[in-house]
Amino acid sequence: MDVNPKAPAPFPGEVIQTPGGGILVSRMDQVINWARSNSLWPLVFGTSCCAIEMMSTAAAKYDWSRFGFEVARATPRQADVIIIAGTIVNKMAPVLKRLYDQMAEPKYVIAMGACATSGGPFFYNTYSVVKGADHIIPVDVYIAGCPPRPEALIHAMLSLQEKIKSGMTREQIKMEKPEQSF
Amino acid sequence: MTREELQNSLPDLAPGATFEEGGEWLNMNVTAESWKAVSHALKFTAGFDFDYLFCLTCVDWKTHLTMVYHLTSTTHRHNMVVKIKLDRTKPEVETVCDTWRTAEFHEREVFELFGVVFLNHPDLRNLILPDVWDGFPLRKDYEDPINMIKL
Amino acid sequence: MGPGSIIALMIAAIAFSGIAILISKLLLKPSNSVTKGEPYECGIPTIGPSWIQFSVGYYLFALIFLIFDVELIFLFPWAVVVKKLGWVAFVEIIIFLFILFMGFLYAHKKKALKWM
Amino acid sequence: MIEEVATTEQGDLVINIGPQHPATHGVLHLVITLNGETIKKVEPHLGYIHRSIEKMCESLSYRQFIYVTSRMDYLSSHINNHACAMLVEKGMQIEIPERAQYIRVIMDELTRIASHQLWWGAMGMDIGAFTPFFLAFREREMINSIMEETCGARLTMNYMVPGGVMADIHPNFCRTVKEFITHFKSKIDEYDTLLTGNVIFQNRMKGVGILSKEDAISFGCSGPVARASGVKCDIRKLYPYEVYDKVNFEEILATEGDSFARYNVRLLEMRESMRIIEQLIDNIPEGDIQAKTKAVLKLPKGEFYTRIETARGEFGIYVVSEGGTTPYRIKFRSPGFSNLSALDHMVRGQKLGDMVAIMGTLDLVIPDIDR
Repeated sequence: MDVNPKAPAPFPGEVIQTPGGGILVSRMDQVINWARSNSLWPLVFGTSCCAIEMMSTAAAKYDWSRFGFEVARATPRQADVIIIAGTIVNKMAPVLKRLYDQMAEPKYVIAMGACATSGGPFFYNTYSVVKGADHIIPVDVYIAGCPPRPEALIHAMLSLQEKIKSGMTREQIKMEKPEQSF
Repeated sequence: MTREELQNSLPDLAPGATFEEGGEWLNMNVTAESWKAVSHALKFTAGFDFDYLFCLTCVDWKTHLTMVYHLTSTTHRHNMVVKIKLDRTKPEVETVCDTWRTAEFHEREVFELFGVVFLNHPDLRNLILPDVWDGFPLRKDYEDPINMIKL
Repeated sequence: MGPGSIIALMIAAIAFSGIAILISKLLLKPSNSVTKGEPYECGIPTIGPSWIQFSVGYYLFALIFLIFDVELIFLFPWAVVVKKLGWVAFVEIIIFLFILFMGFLYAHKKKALKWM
Repeated sequence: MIEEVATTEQGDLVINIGPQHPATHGVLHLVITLNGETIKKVEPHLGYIHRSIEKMCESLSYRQFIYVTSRMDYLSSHINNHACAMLVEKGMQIEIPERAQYIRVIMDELTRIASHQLWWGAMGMDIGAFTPFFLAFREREMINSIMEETCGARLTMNYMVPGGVMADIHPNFCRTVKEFITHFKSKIDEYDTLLTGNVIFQNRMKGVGILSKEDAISFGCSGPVARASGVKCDIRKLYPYEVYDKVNFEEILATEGDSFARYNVRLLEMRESMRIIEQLIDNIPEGDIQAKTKAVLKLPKGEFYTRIETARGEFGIYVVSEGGTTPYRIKFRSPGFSNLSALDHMVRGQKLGDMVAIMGTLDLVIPDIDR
């Protein structure tokens, strides 16, 4: 998708122009984003059933190392992307927030499965489930499914890579325009 | 031992026990005070040997709480259910975790979800719920407007 | 293989790491928060002091490793010139290793290597 | 008789093997008091994946709550659903057709093999060998594709319904299962040569985390953890359900009760499951696959308890029903909860590195513990 699309005339919202800057800076940014998007190291973070599908994606048949996701790091210090694979519960929320804060700066989040997106099958009549992981940390890509198939997870990773290359992830927008961070 | 033999030989073990009809296994109602001696006897007397407590839970009947213990014997292969009626305002029962070690965790879970206090339990703290939690979630009158979205 | 090449090697080594750090300093957009600075322990704040007296077993292992590591370093220069010096160097090194092996036996008898 | 609750003296280090840790296979938080390398006390803090399933099930009908159980112990999801379906059938005296019984038992045994495979891969990774993970998942993907053909899902198959199974098996189900069995027979010997025969692996596992028979019974352990200590507790043998009484297979028992015994019990159980499938796959009877059931299922007033042998142990469901469409109170007796309570007893005095091996052989699935 092209980076700075011209907004159509009657555009309701406000278009955030990603600051292109001079040739050198934008060229440099694109090279950096390209390099970052092709070596995203996921954090080993599986809470429930989606973690098994994540492991199937890591295994030989659906092999996510074809896209640079090879190395699943155990510590947030060396991880780039958190794949929230499973339900986030009230007791787990501060832990997830702390892990997200302790990650090195270009960090992205994929909310895998219905539980991470909106509480999923545990939405009604549960006193302990956080209804969606974006209540806690900003999420870049959501995946539907309970659990989503490995192909869906790989598709989500590819769309995350697209988002990074075009500089549209939440963290990148927050970096460029700190006062407008949401 | 079959269910009838159990029913006949149990009263001398647990004097105040009454029996319920129906259900798959023999149901025995015991008073909370006598439960300590009965549980000890159930495990260590020769003919019974109920050494495997496989399910310990609590049921909230809106007027009172009932503790339910499912026992079986790995040697004689007979099963039994023991029930104890507790009043709702101050539910207290003696712990059995020195006879069956599995009760330590199960009793902590029932303590935090139902509010039943287990006397001289070695480490009665919240196991599953966060340490600070008001109300007992699995009781019928538990209301949590913030988290619970009623269907 | 004069002194010039050694200096060049030193400069290249320093330059290699220096440039890498310099680049990251330039491109870095500093963003550290309080929780980022705290130690990572599986997502939970650490319990109790982590600056405690470690048991002596760890130090003993470290010391014994150090001794035999240094012994190995002595072998490198020896290996370079052993061809020129012939048998004298060989006998000398055997004595050197024998003495250190006695040290190793002493440590073993004193159960320094036994993990408590 | 209870070990005194070890206190933390001055020289002890308290560390968190916390919710996010590769060795805990999920979000189990262990607070470990260490004296140097030896462990003094392990205190599990649970609840990081407590989704209040028992409260939720009180408002789900008897057809809906089945599929929540496959989100609890997701590695034996078929077997959990099977327990729920059996509960409703026993409660309402529904007689299920012979063909459905055969299909259910085959699916259970396939799920048991898949669960043990994943455990074997994770076990290898815990000890430090990375290859078993990929080997195990290669075979597991074959089972997943078999399941997908018939049930349409890979992990949480919502295939069991009260009264039988949802759909008939895929035409080439029998062929693919037989192919899988012949393929896996040679591969499981490869598993043995890769890990079981490895001297380093044996030294890491032998004599580590000993659980005596009395302790296994007292802690309420079930499944491979208890059978490795010599406790006869296989529900398929003690209280046979479906067609398990028509199939001859052995209950794998060991006596040492250490990690290596638990490891071997699971590997031999995989072979037993293959034997069961072989005896059943060729003579699945014809007939319909689901008994007629009313649209709205109402269990009669009273209490019901079903127990089933999952890959981790005895999974029991205790339902108190007031005769309504939803259970008045439901309690899931999860095998992992009791197996975990034995961890503290087994690990005292062991080294920290051994604890990872012991936890690996306990085969914990954390949502099964927290419910």
